[in-house]
Amino acid sequence: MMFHYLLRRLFLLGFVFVALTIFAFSLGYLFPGDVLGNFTGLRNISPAEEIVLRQQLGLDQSYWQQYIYFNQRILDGNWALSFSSQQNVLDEIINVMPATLELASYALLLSLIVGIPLGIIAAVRKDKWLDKLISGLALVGYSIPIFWWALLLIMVFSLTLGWLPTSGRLSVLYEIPTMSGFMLPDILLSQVPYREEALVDAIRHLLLPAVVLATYPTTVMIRFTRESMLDVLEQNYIKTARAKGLTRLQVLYTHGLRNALLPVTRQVGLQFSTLITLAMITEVIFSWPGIGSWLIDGIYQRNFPAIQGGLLVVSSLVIAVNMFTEILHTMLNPLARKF
Amino acid sequence: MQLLDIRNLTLELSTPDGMIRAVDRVNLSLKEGEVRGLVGESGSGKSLIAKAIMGVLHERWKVSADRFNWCGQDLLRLPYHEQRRIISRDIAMIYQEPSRSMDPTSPIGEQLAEAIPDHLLEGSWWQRGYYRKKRAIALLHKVGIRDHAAVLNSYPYQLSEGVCQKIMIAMAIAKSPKLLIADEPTTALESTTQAQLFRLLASFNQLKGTSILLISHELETVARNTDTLSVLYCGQLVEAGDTATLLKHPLHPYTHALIKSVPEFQPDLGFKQQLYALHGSIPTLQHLPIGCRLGPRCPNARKECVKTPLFERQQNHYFSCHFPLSGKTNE
Amino acid sequence: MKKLRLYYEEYNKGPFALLWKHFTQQHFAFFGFITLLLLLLLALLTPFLTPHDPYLQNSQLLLVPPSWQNSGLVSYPLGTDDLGRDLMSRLMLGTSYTFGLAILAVLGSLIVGVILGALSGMSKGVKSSVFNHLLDLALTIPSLLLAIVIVAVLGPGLLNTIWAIMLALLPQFVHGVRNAIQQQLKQDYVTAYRLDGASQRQLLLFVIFPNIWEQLVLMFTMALSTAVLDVAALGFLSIGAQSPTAEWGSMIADSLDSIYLAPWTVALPGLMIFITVLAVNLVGDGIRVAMKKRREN
Amino acid sequence: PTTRVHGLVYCAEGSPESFNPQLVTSGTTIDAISQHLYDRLLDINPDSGELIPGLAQSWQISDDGLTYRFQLRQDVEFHQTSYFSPTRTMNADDVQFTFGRLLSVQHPFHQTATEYPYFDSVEWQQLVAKLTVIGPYEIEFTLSKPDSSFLSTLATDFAAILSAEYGAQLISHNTLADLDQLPVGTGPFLYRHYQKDVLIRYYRHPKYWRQLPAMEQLVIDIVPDNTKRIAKLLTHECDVAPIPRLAELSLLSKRDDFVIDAQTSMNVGYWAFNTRTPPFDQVKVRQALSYAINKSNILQAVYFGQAEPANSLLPPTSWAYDKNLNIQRYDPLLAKKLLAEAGYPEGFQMDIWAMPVQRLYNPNALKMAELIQADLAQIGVRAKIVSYEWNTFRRKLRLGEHDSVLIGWSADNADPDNFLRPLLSCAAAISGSNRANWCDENYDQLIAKAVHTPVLEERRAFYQQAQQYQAEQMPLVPIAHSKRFQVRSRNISGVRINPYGGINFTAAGKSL
Amino acid sequence: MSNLIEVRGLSKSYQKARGMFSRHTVLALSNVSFSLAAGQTLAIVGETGSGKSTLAKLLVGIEQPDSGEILLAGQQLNCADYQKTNHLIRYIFQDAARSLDPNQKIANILHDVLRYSTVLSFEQRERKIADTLKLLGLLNEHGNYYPHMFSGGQLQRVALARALILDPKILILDEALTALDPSLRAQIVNLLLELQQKTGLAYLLITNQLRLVRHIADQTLVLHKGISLDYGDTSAVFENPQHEYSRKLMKSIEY
Ligand SMILES: Nc1ncnc2c1ncn2[C@@H]1O[C@H](COP(=O)(O)OP(=O)(O)OP(=O)(O)O)[C@@H](O)[C@H]1O
Ligand SMILES: Nc1ncnc2c1ncn2[C@@H]1O[C@H](COP(=O)(O)OP(=O)(O)OP(=O)(O)O)[C@@H](O)[C@H]1O
Ligand SMILES: [Mg+2]
Ligand SMILES: [Mg+2]
Repeated sequence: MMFHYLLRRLFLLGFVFVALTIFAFSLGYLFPGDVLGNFTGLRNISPAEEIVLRQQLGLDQSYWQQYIYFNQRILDGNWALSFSSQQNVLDEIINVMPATLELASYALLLSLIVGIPLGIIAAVRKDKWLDKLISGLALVGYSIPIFWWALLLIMVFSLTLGWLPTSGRLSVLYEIPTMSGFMLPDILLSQVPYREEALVDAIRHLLLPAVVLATYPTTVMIRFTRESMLDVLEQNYIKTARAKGLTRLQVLYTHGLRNALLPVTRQVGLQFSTLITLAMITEVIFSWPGIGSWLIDGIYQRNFPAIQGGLLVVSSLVIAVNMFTEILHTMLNPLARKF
Repeated sequence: MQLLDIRNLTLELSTPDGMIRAVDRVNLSLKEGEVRGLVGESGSGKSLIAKAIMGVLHERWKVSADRFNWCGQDLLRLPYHEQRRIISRDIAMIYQEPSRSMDPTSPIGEQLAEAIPDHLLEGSWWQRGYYRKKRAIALLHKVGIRDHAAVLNSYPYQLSEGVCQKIMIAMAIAKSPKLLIADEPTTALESTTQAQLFRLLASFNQLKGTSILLISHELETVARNTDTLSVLYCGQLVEAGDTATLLKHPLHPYTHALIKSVPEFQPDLGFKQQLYALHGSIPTLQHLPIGCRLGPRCPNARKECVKTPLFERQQNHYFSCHFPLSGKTNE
Repeated sequence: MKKLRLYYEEYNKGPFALLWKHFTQQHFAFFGFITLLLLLLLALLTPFLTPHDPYLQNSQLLLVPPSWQNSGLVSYPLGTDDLGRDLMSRLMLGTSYTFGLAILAVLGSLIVGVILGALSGMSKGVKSSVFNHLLDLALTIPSLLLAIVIVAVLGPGLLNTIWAIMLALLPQFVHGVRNAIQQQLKQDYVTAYRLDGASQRQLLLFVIFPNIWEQLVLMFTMALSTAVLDVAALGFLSIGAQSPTAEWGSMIADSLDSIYLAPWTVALPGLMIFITVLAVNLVGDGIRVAMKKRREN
Repeated sequence: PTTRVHGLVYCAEGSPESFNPQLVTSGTTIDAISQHLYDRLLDINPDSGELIPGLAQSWQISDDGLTYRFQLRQDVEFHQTSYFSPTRTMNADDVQFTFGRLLSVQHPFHQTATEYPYFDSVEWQQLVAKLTVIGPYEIEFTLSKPDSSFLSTLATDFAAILSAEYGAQLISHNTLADLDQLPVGTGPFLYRHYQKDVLIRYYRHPKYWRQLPAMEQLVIDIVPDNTKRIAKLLTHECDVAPIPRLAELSLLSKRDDFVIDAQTSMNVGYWAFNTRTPPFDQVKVRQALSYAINKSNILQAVYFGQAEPANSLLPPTSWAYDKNLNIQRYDPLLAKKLLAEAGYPEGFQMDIWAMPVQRLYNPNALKMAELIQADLAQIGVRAKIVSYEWNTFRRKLRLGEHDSVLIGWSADNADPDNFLRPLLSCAAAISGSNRANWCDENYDQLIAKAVHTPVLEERRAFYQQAQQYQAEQMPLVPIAHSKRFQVRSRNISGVRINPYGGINFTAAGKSL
Repeated sequence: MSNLIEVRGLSKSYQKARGMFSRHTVLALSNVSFSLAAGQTLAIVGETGSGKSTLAKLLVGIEQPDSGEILLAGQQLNCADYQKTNHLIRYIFQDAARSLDPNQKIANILHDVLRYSTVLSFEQRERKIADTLKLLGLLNEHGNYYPHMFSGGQLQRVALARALILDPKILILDEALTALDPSLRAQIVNLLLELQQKTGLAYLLITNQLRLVRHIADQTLVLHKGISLDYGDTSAVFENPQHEYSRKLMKSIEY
């Protein structure tokens, strides 16, 4: 049964990827400018080169054939060149992706650590002042435009109080060799004499962007967990458990949490797409050198190969995360295993 | 000895449109080893009373009673923890919908084990797990489930309603309660399984002396399986007494109608003959009539019925009606 | 007979009236509703209400602070921006851009979503499931990324990003409508109508839609808050509205340069976005709670 | 806290285009690379504007003004980096290698660059006839005609001396392009690391021939956004930042942990019309547009009063400035009349290209464009504001796709030629720095004559004529000469602004 | 006497997907035959999942049988031709509350029924609705109510009104009486009996309440796992069940 389920998911994944690549492929034609340039990222192609390239890309053949070539290039890692830097887009993405992932994962972690307990507390204390406070704050956080919120925090914590830096991942004076691309592990792995100092500095740099980025998902988590928990607390089996003689905490822990958090795991996956969108804005504001600011630069520069590549990678990532949380959800949830 | 003695239990719910009195001054008592039936139409507050006894009513409900004695102790006046301790030790309940009363995400074994209190287990604490499991298996056998291994490892949705109901019973008897409340234990089941279940309950009553409060809206099932009977209508207790006497000589018009409307109690009713029925319909909680709630439907209602009748007694037979059907039989 | 009627009307209301009653009982939600109405009115009537021309530059009055500050002017209650344009007029005009266009985008998306959702909801089989998976794909592409792709194809501009937002919102509508319809199709009363001889079309129009419109309104509010935030975010990133358009997000971006000298030029547009989104969310939450309450009773 | 004391962060407004000054004209690139990585044969004394010895210890000019002979220092070490280890000190071969690239098509590196914009705009290839190595430390330039600006050109930041040995290594590895990307020079700092749009990291050149720099590390932090640059300064993430927005100077001057350095600077911000596309090929139209804009308004709103209105390309401080130039009036009525005369009584539709970056000469082109847009609307001209990302912007500009553009120029030396030739000459129209694409015989002759006479008075006369002519023809509307500002934390010492562009951190020190 | 309904060898099986590739077949009904004449009541009894509802669905044409035939008043039943079969056979749902659109007033619902399946004018429809409501002991004013304003027994009447407004010959009651309280159930049963007497309506009663069956059904059909075990006059089936399962079932009420 599990095997069938996984097989079906895999099939679905394949289908979605095919659709995605078709979309990405068609962008080569949709983007303004020359198709050849959009597919290769080359500028000022000489007529002689053009003939060779057309041959390679199969531009003289059917769209279907071109699409197959396109996929081959994708799989070979032979992606188009970025218009602005004339480097392989894939390499650039690999360069910037870790920064985004690092920021997003800390933010996600923060939102889970803060959001879920607050949501549970609000549900347990329903209609008490604590619930009203938490729900109110969550609504505010849910409604605040992220870029404005970021500016407010910068104004307060960086410019007025001078506690935290405004941009980047690390003070530029620290030179940390890149290994994983993730800053904190890189610092820990590095041999530089100023390691502790750099670590503190990196955390200070991380603080504001992570808080800003975590705000929305946290509020979503609070609201969702609260709803889910309230739903569960209404259920008959909670009453049964109480009648069995379990204490409130025991009931909450053994029967409440598991049932309430199951839909939350699903929600994490669904939130990921939003998280990436917000990360892009956050990165621009905090000059965080991730894929978001890279893509936004890409649009300013009309860097079509970059946009195409970014679309592929980011969407694949989101799809993969979605799929992963769904499978996780199924593994954890006996009900979802009922096929 | 009186196990449960409740006097004038009132359950109220405050809504934006005012207080709603779902259960209005109900008396209920239960002796040790007694099997009492509680019947009434759907929505008459039977489950509410059961939940009030269990203390698992939602906080929005206001519970008040002149007396709420359990083994001589007034539960309502005990501190919360004490109250919970006593209830969870002595009273168990089987809910209306078995499959919805079990945690869908945890296996049966776990849920059953949870219901076994520590003090009933022998051995030292490190042996608890083992004994707990053993006892869980024994419980399953007791309620007539042979295939314990498969059942312990399955989730509620994998089992049929009948099996779920049996497991509910197993959980309920796990702590050897003094009182077992069975809230419509058979509505979800087929008639063949129903009979089985009642036999099971009866055996507990006889072997262990467990008192049972059997709740149902079907008079015929209750009548067959109980010693005493209380009849509810719209949150008011209309009649209580010995099952046999009550069926034979109902004093309240509602009980009378109830009995007459069931073909089973009318052996000489002709085929396709009209049944006896009260006219009108049951009022909703939002617009209950004042006084006797049966008033508008009652064939012998008079002006006095706008005052709630007192609970009167004729030997062991209680009723609340200004104009009781003076002891005439149904025949 | 008359009497009986009175007796019932006092407490028995139609489903909509009940919903409205439960809704108005929540003060915050009602307050949000009023705010939304005001904003809507503002968006429609801006041309007649602005005290100054929102695009008129006045080099004599650069960065005048709001009137509650010492150096503020009464005729410029919220001050001016770095080109001497009246901030209040611009904010008012911004209502019709940020809020008004967001509403249009959501409405457009909703209409298309309802049509597609109805088509896919009423049909079954492989076609419907392929369609569903394509929607899943569309749902996974982050909305900003989609906007970037569309802007790359069509070029920047407020209108193009409106397309992007519509497209980004579409999948959730189609999904939502489809689910709601399928939920309805399972209901006994729909089968009952079928048995009464209703056609598919009649079923959809007279039975299903009246029963899902609240869900549609709920979806609408949720999408509206996203749309307002998206319009503003895209304006802020200069992908959407281009300066000098008085769109709130791009006003913030424009005024970023003056943030140290004239913080109000950044704070006020942000506050407007915040209030708008908050009001929308309050209404959405209110409807949700009201629906729940109605179901409970 | 070790690193923070020994490193200095300079927040630059943009990324360098190349690491070889020969290939660029942009002030941003020059600021980021020239003075740190390279030395020149001659330097300019920033106070007096005089030429002083650099890598050349001494020099002689022949009487006919055609040959220049330089004697070089012998103790100058090139940088040792991860990609190059020098085996010898600097000598005449390096000088020949450096300038040979510009002059000779046979030079192996000549073809690796498509153009040498600054040298092309001063027509160096025609000017320098021959370059001869006399001895290991002696070299001679032979000119085809006398040119009074020749030495100034050698002292500009563009005339950086490269390593011939490094060139040879690149040839043997066949990685010619690295010459301009992985720099080797003799300057006070050596290249360590560059990440586009993020930062450049320099380390101290331990064998620098002058006084060793005090700082171990110099980081150029690239922050194109003005607001962010100020923010970084305020949070002390930057030690020094150029071009603070003039509006914020008052804010910064209130804080005692910052010092503002100001310097009148040789620059001009202007609005150029693409004179190749109609209707801007008509003088009347150009004049009309110039009368239509309210300059004092712009100066107030964009420069916050920290700039002088420009009548000519030359700033008033220049010795060749024409004081008799008419002051440009704001006269919409006249503008309308002129438009009507030109055949556009109803106005027309046009684009204003506004550069997306902040530069000294124009701190906010978009805002300026909005102001101009509003002004033009008064005379019926409907303007659309266009902006692209900076590199794209310049590429498209070069292709001449614009109607008009708001841009500017910062001079690299004190010579008036440095304004008049690169901005409006025919040669510059080809090399791309002439944004008006204006090519006028008269004008070109005037500035050519000026260069060929060594007599100062005569030169001034020619230059003044050229300015008059430009004011008449109006291929571009000069808007402002802005002051150059720079902000630094108070704990930073030894950093000065150079009026001729470039910034030097050799003497910079930092205390906590 | 001609039979209103004649069912011969009816079978129906469902495909249930199990995972992506495997399916299994549930035989919900196999080879069931019976007939029903005007004025008669046929009760169908059986445990959960025995195919009772499936049978009902086949009869009203919601589902199509795999094999076998259904003759309605001598005519072959055509699936989904509701406008025609409507006037012959009507279906009453188990839960009256859920079979009424919560957003429509009762009068509206009744109007719709007439609009879809008849060609009556508005006035005629009004009159018909008034008549029907009266027949079921409801007031004309009730037409202006929404379903949620009714109590359980009234709702069942409304559902009956909806079915009877088309003057059908047969009524299928799929557990329609199960959820009702005894006092209300008696009311409805009386109503049904009365209608049968007056109009010769035939009922197909699907229920688990054997006592009720005994009281009102002329014939009884015992279903078990889709197979018809016993079929015949009620008294015969009750007194003398042929199959083991039926015997067990009958015994359970005696207990
Ligand atoms: N949480 C609640 N909120 C409002 N009303 C409630 C709530 N719970 C129960 N009620 C009302 O209280 C009344 C009594 O309910 P209860 O569940 O006790 O009925 P019951 O007699 O058990 O009926 P059934 O036979 O259907 O189980 C019902 O009318 C019901 O509508
Ligand atoms: N749409 C369907 N798809 C697949 N299987 C179905 C479907 N409808 C019914 N079945 C199956 O057919 C069998 C008979 O179902 P049916 O609903 O007719 O039983 P029933 O006798 O009405 O039971 P109940 O007393 O619970 O209503 C069951 O095993 C059921 O699982
Ligand atoms: Mg109940
Ligand atoms: Mg059924």
